[in-house]
Amino acid sequence: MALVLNEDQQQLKDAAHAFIQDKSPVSALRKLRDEKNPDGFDRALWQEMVELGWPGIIIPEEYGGSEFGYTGLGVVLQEMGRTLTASPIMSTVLIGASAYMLGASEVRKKAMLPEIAAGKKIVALALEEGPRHAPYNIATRGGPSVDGYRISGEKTFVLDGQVADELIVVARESGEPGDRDGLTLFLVDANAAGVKITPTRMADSRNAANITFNGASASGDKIIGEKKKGADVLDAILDRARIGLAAEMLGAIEVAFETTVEYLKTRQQFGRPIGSFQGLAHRAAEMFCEVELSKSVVLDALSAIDDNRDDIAQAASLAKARLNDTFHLISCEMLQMHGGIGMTDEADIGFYMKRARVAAATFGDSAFHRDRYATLEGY
Amino acid sequence: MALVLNEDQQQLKDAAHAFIQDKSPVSALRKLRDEKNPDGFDRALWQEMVELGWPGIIIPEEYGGSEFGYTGLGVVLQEMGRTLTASPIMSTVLIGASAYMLGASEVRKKAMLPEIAAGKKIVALALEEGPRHAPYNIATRGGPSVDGYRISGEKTFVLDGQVADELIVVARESGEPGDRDGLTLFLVDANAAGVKITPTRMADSRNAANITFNGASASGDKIIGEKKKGADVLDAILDRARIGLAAEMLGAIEVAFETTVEYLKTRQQFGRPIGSFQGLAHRAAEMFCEVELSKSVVLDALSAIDDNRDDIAQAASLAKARLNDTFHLISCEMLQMHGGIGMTDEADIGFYMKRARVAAATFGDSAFHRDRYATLEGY
Amino acid sequence: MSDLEQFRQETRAWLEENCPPSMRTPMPEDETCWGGRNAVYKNPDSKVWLDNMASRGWTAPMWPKEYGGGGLNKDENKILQQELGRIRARPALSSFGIWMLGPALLEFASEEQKKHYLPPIVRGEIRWCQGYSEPGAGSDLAGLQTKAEDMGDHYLVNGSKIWTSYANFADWIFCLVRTNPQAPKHEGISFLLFDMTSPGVTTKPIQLISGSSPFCETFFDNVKVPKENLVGELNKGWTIAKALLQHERTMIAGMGSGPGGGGGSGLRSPSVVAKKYAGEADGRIADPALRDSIAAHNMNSRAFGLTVQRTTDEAKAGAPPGPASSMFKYYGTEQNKRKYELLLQAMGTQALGWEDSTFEEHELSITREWLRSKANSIEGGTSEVQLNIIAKRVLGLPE
Amino acid sequence: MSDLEQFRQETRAWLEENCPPSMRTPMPEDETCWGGRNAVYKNPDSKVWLDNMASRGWTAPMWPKEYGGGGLNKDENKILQQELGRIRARPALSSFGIWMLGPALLEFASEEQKKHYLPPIVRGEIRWCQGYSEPGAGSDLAGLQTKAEDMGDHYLVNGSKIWTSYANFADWIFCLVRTNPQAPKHEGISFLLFDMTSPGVTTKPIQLISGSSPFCETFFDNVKVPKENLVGELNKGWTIAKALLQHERTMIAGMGSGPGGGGGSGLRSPSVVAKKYAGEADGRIADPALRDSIAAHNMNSRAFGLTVQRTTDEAKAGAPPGPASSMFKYYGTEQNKRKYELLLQAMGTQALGWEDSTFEEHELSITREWLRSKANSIEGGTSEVQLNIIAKRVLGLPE
Repeated sequence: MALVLNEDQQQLKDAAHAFIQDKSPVSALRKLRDEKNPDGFDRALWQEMVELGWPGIIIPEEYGGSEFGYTGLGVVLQEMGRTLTASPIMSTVLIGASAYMLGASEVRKKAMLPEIAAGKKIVALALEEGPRHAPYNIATRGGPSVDGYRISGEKTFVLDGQVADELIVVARESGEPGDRDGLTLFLVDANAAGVKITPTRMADSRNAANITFNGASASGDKIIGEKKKGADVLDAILDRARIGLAAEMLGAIEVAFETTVEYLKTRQQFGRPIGSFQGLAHRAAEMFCEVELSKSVVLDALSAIDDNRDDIAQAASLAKARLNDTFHLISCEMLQMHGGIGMTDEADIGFYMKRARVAAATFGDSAFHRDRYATLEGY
Repeated sequence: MALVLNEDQQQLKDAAHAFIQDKSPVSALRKLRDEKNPDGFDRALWQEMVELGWPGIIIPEEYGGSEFGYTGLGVVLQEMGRTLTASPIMSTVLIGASAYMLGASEVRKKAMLPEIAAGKKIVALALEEGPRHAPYNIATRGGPSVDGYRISGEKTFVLDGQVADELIVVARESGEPGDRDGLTLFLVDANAAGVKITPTRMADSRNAANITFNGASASGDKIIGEKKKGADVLDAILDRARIGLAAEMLGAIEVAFETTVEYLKTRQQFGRPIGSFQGLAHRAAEMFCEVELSKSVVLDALSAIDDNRDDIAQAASLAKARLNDTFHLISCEMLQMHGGIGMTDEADIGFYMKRARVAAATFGDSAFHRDRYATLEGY
Repeated sequence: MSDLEQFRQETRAWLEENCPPSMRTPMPEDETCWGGRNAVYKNPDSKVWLDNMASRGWTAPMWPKEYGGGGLNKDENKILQQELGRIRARPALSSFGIWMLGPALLEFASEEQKKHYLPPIVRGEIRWCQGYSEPGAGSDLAGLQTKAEDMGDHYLVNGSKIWTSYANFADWIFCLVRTNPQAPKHEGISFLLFDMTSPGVTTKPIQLISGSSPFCETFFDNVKVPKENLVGELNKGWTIAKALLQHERTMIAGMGSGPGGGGGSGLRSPSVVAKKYAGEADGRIADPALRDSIAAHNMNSRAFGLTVQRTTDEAKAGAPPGPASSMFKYYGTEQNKRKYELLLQAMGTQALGWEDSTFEEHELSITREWLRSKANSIEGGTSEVQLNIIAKRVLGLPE
Repeated sequence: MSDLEQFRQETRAWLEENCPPSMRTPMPEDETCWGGRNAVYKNPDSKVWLDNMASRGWTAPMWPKEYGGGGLNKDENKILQQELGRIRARPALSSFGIWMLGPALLEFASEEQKKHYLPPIVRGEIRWCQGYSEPGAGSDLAGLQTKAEDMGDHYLVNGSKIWTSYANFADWIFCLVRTNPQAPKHEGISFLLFDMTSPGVTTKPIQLISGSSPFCETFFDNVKVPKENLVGELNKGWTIAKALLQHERTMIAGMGSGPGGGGGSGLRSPSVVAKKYAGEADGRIADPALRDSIAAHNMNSRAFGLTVQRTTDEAKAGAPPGPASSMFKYYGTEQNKRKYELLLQAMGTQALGWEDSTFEEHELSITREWLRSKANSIEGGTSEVQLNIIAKRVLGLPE
C-alpha cells in the first residue's frame, strides 16, 4: 500500500480534526485536571464520539462497526493527540476491540463487539505488574476452581481501569514470571467479587488504576486467544496498541513542533525574531527531519496492520521507539525554546511534556523496542 | 593532590613542547608515511628523546630513571600527541617499564630498567588476539617443557612489535579464553626461534605487528607478575597504558580544537567569518566544554597513579572513554568545519581523524570502558 | 596556640552555648528562616538562633563589622563553617539580601546606603527580593522595559517583573529599571531599591508545570520611590546587574551534580534507582542499554566534578579566574536535566505519578523535580546564552 | 496485447540480441564506460554495448529523439529499466553529460545548442566535467571568483575550480563564471561551456585522506571561449546552477541507505559485521551496547527509507514536490557517516588497516570508505547549508 492516505481516510481525518479542535482543545484536558474528574475523561464528549462512529472504526461491519481499518483509527487518534484529548478510545477500541477481533470466540465477538461499537462498554487491559513494560513478567495466577478459574495478583497502570466494565487480565497458568509460555488472557467483570480497583492520577492528567485480584472468578470460556498460549495474541494486541499510541503521539508532536516554529518566528530577542539565530534554526531543521521520519513510520505501521503484513511487530517497535524519542526531543525543545513562559502552568507546554513521558512509558520505552527490533531482525 | 601541574612538571612540559614543535611537527609523521619507514618511527629522533631522559621519566632513580612519575610522562605524551609524534615511548616506557616496575623480579628489574632508561631496549606487549580489546580472551598457550615453557598462539595489533627486542606475551596456562584466571605474562626474546613477526601498517601511519608463536621458548623465571595470576598485573599495566594514551590523545585533541577555532575566526563565507554563525559557534562552545572535562580526567588519572590511589581503574576507564569520545567528536567537527579542504591529504586533518580511531580502538573503546566503569562501581 | 586555633576553640564554645539543640537537627523545608518583617517562626528556636548569630554578625561572617557583619577573614570563616558543620547546625538565615544584594551594595553603594541597608540584612529584619527579569525580555535581560521617570523629588516606577522569588513575602526589592529610554539599551538602566509596601506594588504567585513555586509576577503601577534609593550612578545599573548575574549563574550551576561522581546519591542516584526499579542481574542493572546510559552519565558527572575541582585548584595556584562560570552553568544544568530523564527512564510509570497514595513520597517528588529541572537551563541565563558567552568571550569567535 | 506489453517484448528481444554476454556480468570498477574522445575500452564489448544502446538513444532514454535521445515516456522507460535489470545489464554509459548537463541544456539552452551538444552526449563521444566549486568559495558557491571577460569576439576565462570530478579525463567542461563583478553576487554569474583542450586549461588530481580520488583542481589561464558557448542569458547562470544543484543533492543523498532497512547489506551491514567481529551470544550480537547502537541506526535507516518512499508516493498522488531534497541530502549523508562509524566500532583494529596482506580486501576498503564518507556531508552543499535551507525555505524561519 502506498504511504499516503486514500480519499476516505483523508475525509475522516478532516472531520476528526474539525470535531476535536471545536469540542476538545487542550483546555478540555486542563479542565478535567482542575476539576479532578474521577473518570479521567468527559463522558458527554465520549458520547459524541460514539455518535460519530469512532468506537466502531476498526470493527467489521458484521459486528456493528464501519470496518475502516487501523489507518482510519490512526488518523482519528492522531487528531486526538493534537489536543491531548483523553477518552476511552485507546483502552476500549484500540486495545479492547483489537483483542476481541484477534482472539475471542465467535460467541464473545457477537456479544461484545457491537456493544463496544455502540459505546456501551468500556474495556481495559490489566497487564503490567511493575513500573516498566514487561509483558511476560507476569506473576498473577489464574488457576482452575470448581466453577471456572480464580485470578489472584496485582496489576498496575491499567489504563481506564477505574471506569472499565470488563477487564482483560493477563494471568499465568504455568511457568514463572518472565516465561512467554503459560499465559492466558481472562475476561473478568470489573465489578466481580475479589476485584479491587484503586485509581491513580498520572502526571499527564490521565487516569489509570492499580487493580488487585483476590481470587476473582473467571470463566474458562471467556478468554482471549488460546489457553497458556496467550502471549501470541497478547503480542498482536500490544503491537496494535503501540502503533495506535504512536499515531496519537504523532499528533501531539506535530502541534508541539508547529507551535515552537511559530514562536521562533514571532518571539523577539535582541531586536530579532529568535528563529533568525542559526543555533535555534539548525535545531528546528533537525527536528523537522525527525518529525518527517516519524510520520512515515506511523503510516507504514498502520498500513502493516491493515495489509496484514508479516512485519507488524517490527513496524510497531520501530514506530513506538521513534515516536518516543521524537516526542521526547520535541517536548524538550519546545520548552527550552519558549524559555520561562514554557515553565508556567498557564502555558500548555507542560501538558505536552508530561504526556510525552507517560506515553513513552506505555507499552515499551525506546530501549525495550530497540532490543525487540534487534531480536526480531535476528541480531 | 591538586589538579594542577607543579613547577617541575610544568617545566618538563614546556621543554617537551619546545622540543617536539621543533623536531617533530606533523610533517615528520607524513614523512615516515610517505617513505614507508619500516620502523614506524625516526630512530634519530628517538635517540634525542633518550638523551633528554624521557625513557626514564617513570623509572626510579635506583634503576637509572629520573623518578618523575606518571604525571611527568603524561605531559610529555601530551606534547607528543599534539603533533602525533610516533615513537616507542608508549610500548617501551609507558607499557614496558610499567610492567617491569609492577611485576618483575628484582633481578629482572635491575637487568632491564636501566636498559630501557638508556634507550637500549624496545619492549612490546603481545596481548590482543582479536580485533577488539579483550584482555582475558586469550587462547595463546604457555605450557611447561623440558627447558622452561613453550608459547604457541597468534597475537595481533602488537604496538611496535616489529622493532621490539623483547616481547611481554600474555599466555594462558590454564582455563579457557575469557577466564580471568590462568594467565601468565612471559618475557620472550623477539629473536627467539618460533617467533614470527609480520608488520602491519595502520591507518594512522603507525606500525604494529601480528606475531605468531610456534613453540617459542620462555623461561619460568622471566615472567611479569605471578604465574596464572597474570591478570592482576596485566590490569594494572593496562590502566597505565590507557591513562598515558589518554594523555597523548589530549594533546592531539587540543591541537585539533585550537586549529578549528582558529579556522572559524579566519575563514570567510557569505561575507563573514564562519565562526560568527551561531550554529557553528554553539558547536564550538560545546566542544570547549568536552575538552575542558577531558583535561580534568587526564590530570586526575595521572595523579591517581602517582598517588597510588585505590581508584586507578575507575580513573583509567573514565579517562580512556572520555578521551575516545572527545577525540571522535573533535576530529569529526574539525573535518566538517574545514569543509572540502579537510578532505585533502595535503591538509593535516586526516592524520588527526585517523589517529583518533586507532587510539580509540587501542586498549578499549568507549563501550568497553563504560561497561568496566559500571562494573567497578558496582552496578 | 595559634590565633586560628584559639578562634576555633572560642567558636566551638560559643556555638555550644548559643545554638539551640533543635537547631542541630535536619531542617524541614517549612522551617527555613527567611527573616523579614512578617517572619513566622514555626519553631521559636529559629528566632533565638538567628538573633544569636546576628549578634556576632555571623549571618554574614565576612562582611565588615561596621555594617553589622562578622568581620572574619577567609581562614576564620572557614573555621566557622567547619564548626557549624561539625554540629550540623541549620543555616540561621536564608537571605537574598546576604547572597545577592549585600555584595553588590558593598561594591557599588554609597557609605550612607551601606550603613542604612546592610545591618538590617544581617539581622534578618528586612527580607529582599530581586526584580530583574521581565515578561517580554527573557534572555535579552537588558531589553527590560520597567521604567523609572525622574519626577524631580522622586522616581515614578511603572512596569512589571517576573520570576521574582518570594516577592509575595519580601519587604523590599532591588530592581533594575530603565531611566533613559533614548540611550542604547545597556546604558539607560539603573539599580533601584524600594519598599514592597509602597502603594502601587502588587504580586501574583506563578504556578509552574511542576506545581506551586516561590516565583511571582510583580506589578508596579505609579510607584513612588525616593531618589536616594538609587544605588550607584544613574544609568549605570547594568554594571551592578552583571556582577550579580555572574554570581547567580555560579549558584545555579551548583544545582548540578557535585564532584562526588555518583551523579546523585541515594534515591536520586540513577544506578541505585535502576537496580531498584529495573532489576538486577548478577549484581548489575538488568537492562544493559539503561546501564550503559547510566554509566555514561555518571562518568560525565565525575568529569564535571573534577573540572570544578581543577578550576578551584588553578585559582588557588594563582591562575587568573577563568570565564568558567558559563561552562559550569551550561554543563551543570544540562547534566542535571539528563539525570532526571534517566531517573524517569529507570523508574517507568512510578516516576510519572502526580498524586495519590499509590506512589511513594519520593516518587512523587521525583516527578516534580524532573519538571522543575527543565527550568535550570533557562533561569540565570539560558543554555544558549551561556554557549554564546563561551563562544565569544572564551573562544574569541567573532560577532 | 497492450502497447506497453508489446514494447516490453520488443525491448526484451532487442536486448537479447544487442547486449553482449560479457555486459551481463558484474562490472569491475575499471570497466565503467565513461565514453569521450580518449576512451579506452578494457573490454571491447563495452564499446559495442555503448554503440548499440546509443543507436536507439537508450543511453538517455527519455530525451527527445530529435536530440538523439530515446524519446521514451515514463512507462516505457520503466519497462526498459526493468528489462535491463532482468538481464543484469551493465550501464552502457556513465556520464555527467547525461546526468547533469543534459537536463540543464534541455531546459535552458537554445535550439541550436541543444542540437549541437546533446547528440554527442548520447553517443558518449564527448565526456563532460563540472566546474562549480572554487578553492575560496566553499559553501558560498555564489561567491565564485573565476571570471570571464567579454573581449568582443570571445570571453577570456581566468581562475580555478576545485572538486572537478575526472577533469583530467574530460573533453569539455560546463562551468560557472563571473561575468559581472559589480553586480550582487548571484546576479553576475554565467554558465559557460568550453573545450578542455583549449590553451590555458590545466588540471591536477587531488589526493584525499582516503587515498586517490577522481577529483581535480582545474586552472584557467587566459582561456579563450567563443561567445556562442554561453548557455542561457548573460549573468543569469545562477538559475541554471540552482537547478543542477538540486539534482546533485538528490544524487548524493542516495549514497545513504535505501528503504530496505538493514542499513547496508552483507559486509557493509552493521549487524552482520558486528556478529562476525564482536561475536555472537545466543544468536545476538555479544556486546549489548553495540547491539543497541546498531538497532538504533538500522531503525533510523528504515524510517529514512520509508520517508523516501512516502515522498515518492505523495508525488505520485499529485502532491506538490516538497523541498525534500535538502532533508534527504542532510539525513542520508549523516546516516551514511554514522554507518561507517558503527562498522569501525564493530570491527575494531581490523577496520583500521591501511595496507598489507594481514587485512582482508573488504576490510581495507571499509577503512577507505569510512574516510570517504566524511565528504558526504560537505560535497553537494554541506549539512549546515541543508539545515539552513530547511529552516528558511521549509519552515519559513526569518533571516
